[in-house]
Amino acid sequence: MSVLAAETRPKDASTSRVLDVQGLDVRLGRFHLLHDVTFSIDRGERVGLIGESGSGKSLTSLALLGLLPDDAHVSGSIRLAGVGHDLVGARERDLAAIRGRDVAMVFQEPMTALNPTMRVGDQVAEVITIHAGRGGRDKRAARARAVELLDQVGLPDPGDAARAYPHQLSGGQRQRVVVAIALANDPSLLVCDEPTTALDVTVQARVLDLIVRGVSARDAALLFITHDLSVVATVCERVLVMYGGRVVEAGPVTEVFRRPRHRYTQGLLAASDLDSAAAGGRLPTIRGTVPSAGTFPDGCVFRSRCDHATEVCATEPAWAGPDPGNGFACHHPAGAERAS
Amino acid sequence: MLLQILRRTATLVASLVVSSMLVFAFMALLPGDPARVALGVNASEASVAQMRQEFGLDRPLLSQYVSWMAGFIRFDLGTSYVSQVEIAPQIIDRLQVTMWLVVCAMVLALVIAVPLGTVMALRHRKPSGLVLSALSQVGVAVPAFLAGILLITVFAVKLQWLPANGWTPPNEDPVQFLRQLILPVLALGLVQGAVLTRYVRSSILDVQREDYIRTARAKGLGAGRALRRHGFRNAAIPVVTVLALQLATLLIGAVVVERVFVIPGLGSLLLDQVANRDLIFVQDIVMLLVLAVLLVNFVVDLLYLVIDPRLKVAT
Amino acid sequence: MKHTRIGTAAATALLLALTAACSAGSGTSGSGGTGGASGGGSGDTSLTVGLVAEPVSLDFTTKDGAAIPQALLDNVYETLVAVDQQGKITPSLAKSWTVSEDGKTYTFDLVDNAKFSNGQPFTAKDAVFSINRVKSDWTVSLKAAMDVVKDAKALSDTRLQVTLSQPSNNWLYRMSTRVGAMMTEKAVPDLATKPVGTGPFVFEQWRRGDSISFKANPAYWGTKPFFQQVTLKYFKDPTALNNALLTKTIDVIGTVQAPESLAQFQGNDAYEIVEGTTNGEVLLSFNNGKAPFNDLKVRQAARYAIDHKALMDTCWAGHGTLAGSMVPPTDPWYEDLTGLFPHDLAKAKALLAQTNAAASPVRLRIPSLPYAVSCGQVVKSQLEQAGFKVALDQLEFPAVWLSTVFTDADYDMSIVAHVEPRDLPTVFGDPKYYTRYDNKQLQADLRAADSGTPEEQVTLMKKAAKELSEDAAGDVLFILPNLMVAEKGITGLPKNAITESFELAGLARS
Amino acid sequence: MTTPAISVRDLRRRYRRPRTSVREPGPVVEALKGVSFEVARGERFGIVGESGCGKSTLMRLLAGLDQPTSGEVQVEGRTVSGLPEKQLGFLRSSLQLVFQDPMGSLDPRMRVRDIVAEPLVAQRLPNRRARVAELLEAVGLGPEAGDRFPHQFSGGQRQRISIARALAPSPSILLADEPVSALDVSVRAQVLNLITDLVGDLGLTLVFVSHDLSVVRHVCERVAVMCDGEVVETGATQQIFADPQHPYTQRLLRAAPSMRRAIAGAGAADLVGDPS
Amino acid sequence: MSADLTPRPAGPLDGPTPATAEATLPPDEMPPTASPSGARRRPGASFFVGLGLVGLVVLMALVSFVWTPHDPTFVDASARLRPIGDPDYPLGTDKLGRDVLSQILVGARTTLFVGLVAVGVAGLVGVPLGIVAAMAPRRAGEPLMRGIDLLLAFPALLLAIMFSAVYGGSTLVAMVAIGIASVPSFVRLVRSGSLQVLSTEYVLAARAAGRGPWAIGVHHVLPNVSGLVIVQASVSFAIAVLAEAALSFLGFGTPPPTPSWGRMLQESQELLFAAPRLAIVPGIAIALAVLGFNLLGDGLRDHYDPRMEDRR
Repeated sequence: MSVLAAETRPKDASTSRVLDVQGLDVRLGRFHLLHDVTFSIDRGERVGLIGESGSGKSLTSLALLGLLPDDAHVSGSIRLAGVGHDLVGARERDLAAIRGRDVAMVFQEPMTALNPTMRVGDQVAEVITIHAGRGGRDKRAARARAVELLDQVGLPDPGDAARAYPHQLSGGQRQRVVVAIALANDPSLLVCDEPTTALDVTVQARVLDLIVRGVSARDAALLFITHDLSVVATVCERVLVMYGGRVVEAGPVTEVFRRPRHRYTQGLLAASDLDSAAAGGRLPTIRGTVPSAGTFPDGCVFRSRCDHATEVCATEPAWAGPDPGNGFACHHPAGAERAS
Repeated sequence: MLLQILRRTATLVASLVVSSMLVFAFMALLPGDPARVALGVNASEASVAQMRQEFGLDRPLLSQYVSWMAGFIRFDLGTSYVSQVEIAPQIIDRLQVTMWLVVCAMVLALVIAVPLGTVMALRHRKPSGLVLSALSQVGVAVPAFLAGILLITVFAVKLQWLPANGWTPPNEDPVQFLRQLILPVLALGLVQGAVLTRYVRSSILDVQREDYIRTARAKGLGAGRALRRHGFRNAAIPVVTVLALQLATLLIGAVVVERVFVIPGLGSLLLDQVANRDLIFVQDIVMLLVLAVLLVNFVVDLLYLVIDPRLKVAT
Repeated sequence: MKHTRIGTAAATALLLALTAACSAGSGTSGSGGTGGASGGGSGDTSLTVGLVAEPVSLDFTTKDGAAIPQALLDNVYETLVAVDQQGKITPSLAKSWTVSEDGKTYTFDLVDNAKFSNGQPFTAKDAVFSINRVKSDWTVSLKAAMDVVKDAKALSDTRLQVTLSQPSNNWLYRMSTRVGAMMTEKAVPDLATKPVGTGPFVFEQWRRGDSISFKANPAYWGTKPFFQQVTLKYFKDPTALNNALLTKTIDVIGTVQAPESLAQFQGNDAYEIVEGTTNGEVLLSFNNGKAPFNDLKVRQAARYAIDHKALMDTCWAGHGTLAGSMVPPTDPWYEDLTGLFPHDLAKAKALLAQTNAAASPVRLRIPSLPYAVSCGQVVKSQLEQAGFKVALDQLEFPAVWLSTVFTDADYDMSIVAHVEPRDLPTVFGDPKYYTRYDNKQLQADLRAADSGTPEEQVTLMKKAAKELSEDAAGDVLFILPNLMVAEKGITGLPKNAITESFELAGLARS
Repeated sequence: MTTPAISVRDLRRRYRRPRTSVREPGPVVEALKGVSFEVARGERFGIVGESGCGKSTLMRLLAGLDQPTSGEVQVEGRTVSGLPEKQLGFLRSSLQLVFQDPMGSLDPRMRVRDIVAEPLVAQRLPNRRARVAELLEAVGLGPEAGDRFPHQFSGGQRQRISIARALAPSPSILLADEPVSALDVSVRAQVLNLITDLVGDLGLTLVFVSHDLSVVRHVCERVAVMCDGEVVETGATQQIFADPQHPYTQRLLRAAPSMRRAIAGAGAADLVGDPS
Repeated sequence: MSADLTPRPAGPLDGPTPATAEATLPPDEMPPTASPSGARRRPGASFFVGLGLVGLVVLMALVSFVWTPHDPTFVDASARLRPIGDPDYPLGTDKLGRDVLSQILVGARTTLFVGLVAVGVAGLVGVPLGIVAAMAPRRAGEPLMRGIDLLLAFPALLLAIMFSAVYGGSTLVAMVAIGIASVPSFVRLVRSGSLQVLSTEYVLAARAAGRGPWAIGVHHVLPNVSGLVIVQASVSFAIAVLAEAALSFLGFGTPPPTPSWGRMLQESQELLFAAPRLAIVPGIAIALAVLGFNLLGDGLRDHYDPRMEDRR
């Protein structure tokens, strides 16, 4: 059992908010891919972002790291604790200084996320030296620290592993290396984009465990992006449900998954709840197919597939809830009819 | 690793054997009697026959092949039918000339292609990148000899800055050597550079799409540094292949530029000996070229083992 | 009597892009003399001449090709007798000579102060050795010129006597060519790489594929040459040759290969153009041995169909001489026979109509030489206007053309320049020659011309030339001009190129 | 009828990797180490395992697309293994496949009609046009879908096309290899419903391969758990899920995140936690 | 020159240069135009410029069959070296008095012929071999590929010179040689493309449907590598045109009297100062044709999106 020792850096203690995203809007060419995305994450909080293809969940993660394509039009604001400026519209140099230090990311595909021609240890050490500043660029120290990190993420023989090339490691081991890179500088925010989708169930379990313990030890904020509801439920405390480039529902995991309000969330939960359906019997479904990115209907993005849609759904539903982190945007929310 | 090297060496040897047979068989097909060509038009049949015997042309093909190969392996390339001079030193002299030309041109091509191709890839959707890309396409479309003729017209004949043609060995007159080298190297290098630029561009574009570049940027490397530290080594693999092939094929391919600039290179030597039907000479040159191409490819293969650790199968 | 060579004569400006086998540039570091920019100052005593075809070897006793004597004869090697610009035989190493009454015994008085460049004096013994060696060791076909010699002996160090088996006008003439080159026995082993002669220049270095350089012979017995250093630089490409002169890499274009390009030197004060004539008859040859050109009417139709003036204007930019026969203007038996077959399309069509030659295409198989390619296209176009069907076929020269046309006579028409001096007997006197022309009367006349008095020779040769022209055995398109361009101030360039050599000794810079 | 739909006896498949050392021959990889099981007619049989466990190799052997090193595969009583392609006509009409990748399993250059008709063409079956329309109808696509190309459809629709193709020669056995793994969750239910409906309506035998335990649990009556080239446990689905015997099965079940357990308070650590 | 004859190896080098795909953007988040593979992208500017230039060459060739201002081989001593803009000869005449415009028009045929022969040989030999090499068992496929690699050792120019020497100089012979020299790039490209196709599930499905190897090769592999082949053909076409020019310069190209741009360029050399137009006109023609085919190739590459591995 490895304890991920975090070298806690003095952070702005006045507020526990790590990430604050306000009205994030992304357009690429004629496609409007993200609409008014607003959410925030506090220190030590683990937030899940659920969405199917085209929902804009990966785009959101890239926006957080300032890695959107050059020709994307971004508006809104992304503030990160400890960073004095808005990430939206920031210069590439400033963003580069933040990436890997204040915010780090774990991507989906461990097989291709590492440079095939560079030793694993060097790839870990690199992220340390990049952000070490002029004084701290001691290669040897960085390498030693890299081995230490590889040990912490549970690679057997971390010394040997550091000298290995990526192709010599299995998928799960590679993803551990990626996690080690992400955690190397004790970021205040870790973004994971489908980090275990490509992995086997048993490997997934260990990587999830690793991520959760890694962020807990650092008291870091986690944004965990996935399409798998049960993974979110297992890992996160709070959840954001995205569909068609919007956040359609948000709240504590137990709340949202027990009592979904948005019709999409409701349908999604029903369709994926194989446990409660009769074996071999029919499953509840959402009709139609997920439109491709940027081609969702206006008004309520879900209305083209929603059984409850009426004319009013052609207008954009307002956010119903106490704050952006709690509530939903639906004209005909579930639970309402029960109440009525 | 050792296995990989052995395997490639075996392939190299097999390729050499097969290609030597091809070369020899091809020579046997050449029309025109070498003895007749060597003796001139009015030689009597008797003297032609005598010459054929002297050349060994009357022996069975197999024995001709065997003795040729036996000599070749000892780098005893034999004696020219026509000039009756040892062949090996002549080829070496010409090879030196061509190597100067080709190597300088390739260096120039690289100096042009790597920065330009990178800029074109990084700005592939911006106007500056598109303009450069269009320019490189035009460069690819210009026949090298036309480029040579234009260079001569402008810089030698009109401006009189540099000699129009000729060749002086570097040890004889270094200044004249350099002055004479500039235009042919430009003609060859610019065109090769345009070709290479396209490869560098496409290779870097490919690499830029790789996930590990995204990882590098997520680590906090700027786009340029990410490319330098993680992209170039990977992008180099296909570019090295083209470079090696260009280098090898230019040994003969430079002949057109050699013609324009009156440079006594290997390509010109080959053309002359083909015309002379100096069969053994031609065989030797062609075989050496094939050897050069195969060796270059062999070295490139080994180079890959160094560049790309994935090819070194873990033990 | 067959010692004419074809086409390969670079001395007469033939554009044999591919003939010369240039070999490796020797990496040996010679002493200077690279023929770089000579600047053109009048005090400068080095000269670079741009030429076309590079020798394949320096040994013309075993290697054919005109490039070797072009470089070496009269410069390094000398002969007993020489030929002047008008085609007259003049003294050289032989001060004088006498011929016996029966025309079979020649007695030569030799100069007494000539020395080989290795230091040995030149004596009659060397002359005997040289003459005998032609018969014994030479392998090139030209050696046949010595077949007529029965005996050669040294009467003293300066007196040589040669006895022929039968009288021959031709023999003495041939003694002015490479066959008559005087060599020393000591130098024979290195003929191919180190020529040693008595000439005004000493061979210095051969950079294969590039140039041959000479330096002046300090011990020369005759008038010492002006230039101390001469380089012959070889260019395969006419444009490169021109550029070399324009950029002062060379001082003289020894043979202009592309007459069209003369335009850029004309009217330019920095250059001087020399124009004269050569021995090179550009012959449209017919295969007289088989249909359709075994039919006189077809041959005549072809001759009438050719507009020689227009042809020379288009393919040789109007330079050259129209002769109408196989005799160049510098031969003693020259006659202008252009009037025999004036351009007359109507006659050509009429003659052709009497035959069925127009039914199928005739094969015009030309060697891949620039003049042949360009004249071939004109000839094809002109013949087609007269009703011929012509299939133009370009054969690689020399290898393929030699075996197909020259050896196998597998052709109907060809175009090639016969550049050997006095080559009429070779081309048409031998029925086995590729022209396949068999005319017994002509053959008898030619034999008589060789053995008769010089006057008889002229009369009989004139008769033969006219007979050939009338019989349309071939069509001489034009006589190649001798075209040279030199930097202003270079003097002594020979106007006519009618010998095998490119004589450098008379050149000077004013 | 007692003849099982599929019977597999001691199936082994070895591959030899390219040699990596000068002296030793290439290492041998045993993809299957003696697998035996039977699938009864009309049964919905699941095969569960992680990547590299040999389930893909098993699928290829069942479909006669590869030859076993030893052992035997029988489909409806007839031996499949060891037969040359020419003698496999019966198998091609009785057993069909549905794949995971909704894009990669359809030739992008073929029209949907031709894709669906391919088994009919290959087996020289008649009435192609009518049959294709019928099949498209059956999987919930309009007949006009036949004129279009695969890329004009969404993932779920493409999987329907795949199913239509598999059903074309009226097979009695359907082999489904991770048919819903690449689909969006909201679409997955539609395709699962379609498969179960068709299997029920047509009385097919279904072999369903998946790494997703919940899907297998929902679809299949009986399940085989594979690990490292072996079947470690076979049994009725309910029984295995309720009371796994083999340690690997136990580990697998625990590692799979479940909404219920999560809402009940299970965290990531509980997926790996040592039971001991 | 050389450059023109340098083999362009297939594979990653000829890799696509899509204009819209962006490294950082996850595919399922991309807008539909840029997304699904198999979908053809809207061709870009280079495609249309290339198509226009190639179309021009084809048009000139077609026009030359029915009309040229003059007989392109007719020698007219009275009309030598007319300048551009002459009322009878819009592009002037050469030293033999032949009309340059007519030669350019008919030369377009030669250019197309040259490309078609070279690409035809390379394609007809290379495509089937590539597919066979991919489909054959390793034991047969490997030696085949080694043999193909061996061909790479004979550079195009060398092969063309040797072929011309053996079989006589003609356009056909030279271009067959260029075609043979291009075979390896076709084989390698088609093989790697075929291997990708063969590893897809639709091929597995076809096998399960009962399709034999023949049918799979013809109905699945061939159509799916055709995009790659067309792109490579376009690039090879350009190489062949350049090669013809280089060979003509060396005297191994199109023999007279057939008009050819390469030979026009070669013949114009001696008159470079007297009549530079004679070099400029065919020079521009060659450069535009090569540019056209290269741009067309680039455009098609984007259009076909041959990155089959992108398919998810």
